[in-house]
Amino acid sequence: MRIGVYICRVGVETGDGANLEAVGHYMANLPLVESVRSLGLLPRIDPEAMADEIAADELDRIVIAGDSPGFFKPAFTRAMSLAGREPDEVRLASFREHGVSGDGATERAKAIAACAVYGVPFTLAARPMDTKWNPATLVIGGGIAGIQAALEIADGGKRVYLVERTGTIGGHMAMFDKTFPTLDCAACILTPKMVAVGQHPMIELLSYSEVESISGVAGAYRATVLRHARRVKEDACVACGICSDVCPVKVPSEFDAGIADRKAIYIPFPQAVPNAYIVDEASCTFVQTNGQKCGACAKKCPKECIDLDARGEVLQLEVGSVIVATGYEVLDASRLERYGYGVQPNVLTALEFERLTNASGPTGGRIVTKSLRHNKRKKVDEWVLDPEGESPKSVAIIHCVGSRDANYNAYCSRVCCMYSLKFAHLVKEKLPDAACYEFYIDMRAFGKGYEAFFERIQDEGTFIVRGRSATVTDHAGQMVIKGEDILSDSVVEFPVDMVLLAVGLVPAERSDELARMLGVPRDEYGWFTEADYNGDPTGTERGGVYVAGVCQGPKDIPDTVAQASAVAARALEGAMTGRGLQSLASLSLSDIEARAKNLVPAS
Amino acid sequence: MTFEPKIVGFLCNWCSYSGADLAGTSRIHYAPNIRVIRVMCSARIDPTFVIKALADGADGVLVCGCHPGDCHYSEGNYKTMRRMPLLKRMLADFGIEEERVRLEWVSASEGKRFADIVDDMTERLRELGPSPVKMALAGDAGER
Amino acid sequence: MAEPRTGVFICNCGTNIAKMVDCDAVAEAASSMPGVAVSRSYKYMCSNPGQEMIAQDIADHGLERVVVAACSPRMHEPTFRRAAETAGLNPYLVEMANIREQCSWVHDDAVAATEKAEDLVRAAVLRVAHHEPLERLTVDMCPNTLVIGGGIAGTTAALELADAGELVYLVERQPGLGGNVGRVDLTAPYLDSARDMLTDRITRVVEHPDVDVMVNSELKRLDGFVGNFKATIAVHGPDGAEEERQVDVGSVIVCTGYREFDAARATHFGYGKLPNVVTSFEFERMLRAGRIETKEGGLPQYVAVVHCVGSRSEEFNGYCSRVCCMTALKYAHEVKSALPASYVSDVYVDMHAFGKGCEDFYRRSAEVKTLFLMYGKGEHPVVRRADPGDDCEMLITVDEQLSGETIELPADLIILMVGMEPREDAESVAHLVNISQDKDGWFIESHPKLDPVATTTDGVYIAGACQAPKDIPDSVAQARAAAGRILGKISKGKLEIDAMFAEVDEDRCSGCRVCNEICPYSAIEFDAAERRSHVISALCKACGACVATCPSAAIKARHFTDAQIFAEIAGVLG
Amino acid sequence: MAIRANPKLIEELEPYGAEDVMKCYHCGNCSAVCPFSQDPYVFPRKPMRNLQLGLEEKLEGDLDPWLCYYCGECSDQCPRDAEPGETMMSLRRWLTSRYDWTGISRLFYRSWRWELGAIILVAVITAIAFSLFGLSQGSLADYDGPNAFLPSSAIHIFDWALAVVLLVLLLSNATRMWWFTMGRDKTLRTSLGGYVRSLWMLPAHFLTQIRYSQCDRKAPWVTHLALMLSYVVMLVLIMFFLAEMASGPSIDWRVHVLGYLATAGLVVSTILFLRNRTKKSAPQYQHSHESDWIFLVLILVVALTGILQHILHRSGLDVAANVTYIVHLSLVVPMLALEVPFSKWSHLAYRPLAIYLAHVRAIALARSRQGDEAARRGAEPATPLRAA
Repeated sequence: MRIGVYICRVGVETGDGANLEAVGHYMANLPLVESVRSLGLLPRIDPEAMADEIAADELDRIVIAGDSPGFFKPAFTRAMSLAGREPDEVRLASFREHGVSGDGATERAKAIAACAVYGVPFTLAARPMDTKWNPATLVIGGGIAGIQAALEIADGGKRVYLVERTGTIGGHMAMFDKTFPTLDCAACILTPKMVAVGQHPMIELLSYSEVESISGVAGAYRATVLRHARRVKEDACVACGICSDVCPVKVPSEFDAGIADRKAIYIPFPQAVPNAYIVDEASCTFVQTNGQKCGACAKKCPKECIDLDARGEVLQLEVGSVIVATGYEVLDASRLERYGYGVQPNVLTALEFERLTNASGPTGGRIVTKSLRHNKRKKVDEWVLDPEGESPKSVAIIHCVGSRDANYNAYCSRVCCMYSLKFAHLVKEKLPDAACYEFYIDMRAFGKGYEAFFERIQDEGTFIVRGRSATVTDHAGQMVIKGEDILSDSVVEFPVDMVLLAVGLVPAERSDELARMLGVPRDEYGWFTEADYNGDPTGTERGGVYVAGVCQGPKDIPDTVAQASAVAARALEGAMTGRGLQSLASLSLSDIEARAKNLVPAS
Repeated sequence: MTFEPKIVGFLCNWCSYSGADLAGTSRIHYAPNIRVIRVMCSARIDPTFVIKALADGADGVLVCGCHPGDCHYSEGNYKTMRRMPLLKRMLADFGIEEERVRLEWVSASEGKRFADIVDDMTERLRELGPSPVKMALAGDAGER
Repeated sequence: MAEPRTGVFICNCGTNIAKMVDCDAVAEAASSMPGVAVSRSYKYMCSNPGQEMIAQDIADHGLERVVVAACSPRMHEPTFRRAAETAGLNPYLVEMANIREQCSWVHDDAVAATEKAEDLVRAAVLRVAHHEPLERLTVDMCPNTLVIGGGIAGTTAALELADAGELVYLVERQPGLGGNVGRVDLTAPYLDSARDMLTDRITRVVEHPDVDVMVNSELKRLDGFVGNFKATIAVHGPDGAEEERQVDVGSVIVCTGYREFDAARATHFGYGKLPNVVTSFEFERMLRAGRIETKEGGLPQYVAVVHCVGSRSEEFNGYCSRVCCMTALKYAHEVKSALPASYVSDVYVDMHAFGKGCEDFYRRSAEVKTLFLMYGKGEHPVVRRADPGDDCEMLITVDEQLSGETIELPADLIILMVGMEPREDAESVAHLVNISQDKDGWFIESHPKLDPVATTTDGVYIAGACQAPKDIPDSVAQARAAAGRILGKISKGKLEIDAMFAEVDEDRCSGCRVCNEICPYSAIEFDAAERRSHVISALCKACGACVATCPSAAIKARHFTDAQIFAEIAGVLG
Repeated sequence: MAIRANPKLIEELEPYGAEDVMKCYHCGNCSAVCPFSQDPYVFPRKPMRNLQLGLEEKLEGDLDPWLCYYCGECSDQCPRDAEPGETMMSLRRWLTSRYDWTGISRLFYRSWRWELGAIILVAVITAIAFSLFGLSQGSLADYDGPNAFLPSSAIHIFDWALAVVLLVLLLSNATRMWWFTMGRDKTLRTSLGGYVRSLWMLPAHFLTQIRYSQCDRKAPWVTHLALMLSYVVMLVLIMFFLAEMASGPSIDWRVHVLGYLATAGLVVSTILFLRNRTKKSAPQYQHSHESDWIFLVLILVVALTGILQHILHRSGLDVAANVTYIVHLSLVVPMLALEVPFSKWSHLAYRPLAIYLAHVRAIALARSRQGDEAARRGAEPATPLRAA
């Protein structure tokens, strides 16, 4: 058999680092390789000419090597058939797709290339050896993904350490009111799981903690976890709330997305798990003044479980598997000045609206516009949410805020279309007379039951405007939203009382650090890179390190939960058998080469 | 002094009972006239429970379950939804005003809603006065 | 009968309860309630001293029942049950009265609140008298798993379980593994080789000692329940001979996938009439053969890809098939690669480029000058032969939304993106494994958000496109998820069943079978011989729907018996 | 009535600069941010769409590109980097070549070699022609007086001759423009009255370019206006006061002060534009077509040679002055003869004309719409709330 190698590159999202020249030389010396040609960046291949070349070289197999070489495969396949050769004999050495990046990129590229030359799938030849496995699992992130994964593993009778950065588990889902498309209430389906985590004998819940460092190898990782000082004894606190009644400090509540205040000693939300109060050292007078001032809460606590001088502690954990479920944050809407967020009082982000419309939110679920109030203490007029305030007569929802946009996030955030439709429903349900507009580009209702949901929203009388709106401006106290209504081919301006921004998702803060600690690459947008886009969407470069949920890329709750259970499967495998696969990097080029040789199908 | 009705509430464990708890954790005050009995699912609520409650002197019975579509057991609340109207019609034949038996959907995040329902029902029952069953029983007791 | 010796413990919860409820008064009142041997009020019952006090009293006073009036049982019931257990009392003999969340915290009239607290405590005392000691049952969990369908989802699930050392029976109808993915050359959005991915999986499945692959086979019967299924599989030999195999499995994963929409049904596209209108799968074959040609053997100058064929339409399937958009963009790239001189148009409704890397893929297809035309949902493009003199073979008439014009689009080759449909045998499979289908025929998951791979039948899971259209990564994730759920159960060895489940009193049962229908988990079996129904406790989720329904009051909900609840009613009403 | 799409048209447009238009996914952001984009002229998205689909006739009949002043806001905010502003610019170039019946314009825009070649050719011919003429009837040593090398009277006649030719070319092209955009649209119910009543807009917009000032970015308008006014002033001076301009050595303040101002205006504005384009300081300067460079450089050198010639003459160096004069003329002639009818300068005429026609068209449309107003409203997804 005579093999011809063609090295070409797609200019986009290239895995950095591989020395293609070296790879070329290496391939030239592989058995049966007749020719190695480099076609450079984004070559325009003429199949006819290529066919002549192939015929002249009498090639029986073509190997296209590079980042996403598949983009050129059809040209070569056609060339092969034009040359009267076996068109199926075009093999891909997909560098980027199999993790060619960073140091060791060239070696990895060579290995991938070798497999392609031998006609053996890389994933088959490059299957790492297995190794001893510590049955315990570390789950990083206490959102729905982390909760689900932790419960799956713990229900399997295996030890789980669940590390959560904030004072409670629950993540973003706990903030939501309803969940699309079934509109069941997030609390009803989430809180039982949270309670289960809190009471599970096999789960050690480390809330208000962060992973400081991770060392070791697949099956035997050692994690250093910093437990921040909660300053309230977790198991002793009965969440009576006397402490926060006496606390004089008010700061915006994270859980209420800033549309309501909390005290410096607070419980994120009533059903928080662990169900204990927490001192926010950043705003606590006592902490800030090194005990000079205040300390009222500690004096008032009937159970004397507040220790304002408590210090954080450092824990060492030994685990076999690490599950990353750090989720996301939402894009800072003030970056898009044209939508007036932060300037117009009644321009809200999606999360703010979730809290506003939530029965347990600051207005008890009443959708109201902010009203101007005079703050006597500060002596300033400020916009406040008054539960008795006026409800908006018209609401506009803008899709793709910062998503699908070269100037912000080029990617689609996957959930915005549906939650925007959900918002439209909530508005129509609570304010039947209010006009509601959706400004969208493509309505991405792809999931099970989503299309039907979209139709339902249309039937409810929401105006669906095809066209991403451009500006939100103030015309003499009246907000006006302007955009092109493409389907009616005209520029429209609507007076609106409230604008909801469907802000896109961005990776959680500190995920870059975490990626470095774990040695797991991230894509150009900061999402964790999976081991294999199709074949292994929840695995990573590192053996025993798995990713679940949005931290791997935007996705909705069902897909997140599925991924969470999927990573649990991997962790359980290790825990049950006491063995698991090492990192891909543990295999040397020669190992892979040798394996590939043996795997060559006899023909 | 005004008549203070006694209300027996049957709440499903997953949505409504959590909702009632949330009213507590959020310190939302409501009338002390209700006595809550927890069941796993509103579908467990046998019509005889309601009758028994009325017979034992309750002035009203409140039945709460998950919102349609939210049932922890996927469709239990639909059974309740069908069952209650029948029961009410039967009770009506016995001269029991239909306001005395009330079916409501309360989710785990609707603490406020639960409180409002209890207040509202208490108010209505105050206006309605003691349950005829109670009166009848009292009457019997008197004759003996 | 003599009431059992009961201890009542009133928690003050600091002042949380005490400031609105006169705890000592309640304790005092409780002491005179039936059977109460000891009644105390204490600052914090949940604290260690509090728990020790309970344990101590159980020992000292030989308590047979315990009532704790404190916070919500959802918060501390496990705590007090454990406390009782340490003192040797069956945890189910403990009852809580919620006098915090549902009393002291929600009332502002101390007298009324105290009165209410007394009622609640009385209810608990009367109720607990009827409690029975309950044991959590366990049933054996057979570690073997039956996977139905050998596509990408099936093979993935099988490998996941087998790699954990568990035995898997993989049943595939077709002669070979691979399913629909086997018909695809490259995968969107990175145009990686689908064949390599499949070869990898299939090789490993076939060579795996713990996977028993049965091709040309199908499930005939499934008996039993979670952890203890008996599956009957018909294996068709090459010579047409059919042999039956009986296997014991603890769990079943259904990965039967989908079939493509029959393009001929959407007549306006001219499929079957016009020679150069092909389906996506037919086009995949052209790609593989390296012969992207018209039937006449010429090279198409204009190639058009049409989205949503049979999807998102009133007349055919209302739902979105989820993968077609990206596959269509893939074709745009592939045509440009094979035929650089050609012009590619893409006729779509909404571009569903939602997956990771997909929006970039969409952008890139625009950069290689694909012409996108948007038609309205509910409308459809019409294909006709071009007129002589046109430089193309066919014309597609589209009410183009973005221009507001009716556009005639030239085309020599038209690729129809046919949507996904449940397989023709989906209904029979659903019937065999006792799961249900939605209105479109897809299998229904037990909860769309919190349990997307489980079904209402314990031990039976669904993964991949048989649950709803899905791309490869999402199918793989689901397949693993299903494996994960099963591994969790296997790893425990035995299935733990909560002590609260329903029981049928066989003597009272009239065999009317009303309960059989009412149970959402089909946990109630009918014994035809005995003409009695009985509950498979392993499947019962203790909702009690059957109990309330049974006309002959023959069903008992453990821990929520009629007697207990009647007692509670009597209690709250004083 | 179905329109045939032409996927090939985009290839025709690329040489004019429309390289990114296919990237557009129609979010409509550009049309919404543009201050000029209003019913019935919604752009840039709409023309971009017509271009993507290759709806040639629609594009030809489109006035929208001329209503855009390329402030660059749309390109700035475009989520797909589809360069709406540049696309409109390219369309203006393409339209110019479409209006031009000679086909020369198309040649120039598609290949700068042709444009530059033509300029050089015309320049050389002019130089030779005027040299021979000068030598034949005067002396190189004399700038003016009876023996003048290039007597202003003669030049004056030549100027007028050239002017007439240009006018004919421009008018014929303008007529084609009218035909494409108004004339051949049978559905349009225009009235002569409409044309007449709006006639004032032509000079008004020509001289003030007031619309330009409505863009968010004001600076370009000022420079643009300066360049245009200087040019017009210079044109008037030359066409009507050439004698006074050429007279000397004493300075005739009645005309020269204007001359100086105009020259200064030309030099400064062209230099500013050149600087912006080299620095790519704003979106509208990101993509410079060869024709843009040629145009600016040409004007600059014309102005400079003009100044030089003026100074030399005033300093009594008549020979040098005459030689410079030749050079000056050999640049002026191609600038007028080629740039005005066939290249960038033509927008001087097309833009005001387009604004005028657009106005007339809008009136006509409004009238024909009144009839089926109700029906149209019903068809729209939007509501009575829609602000007028």
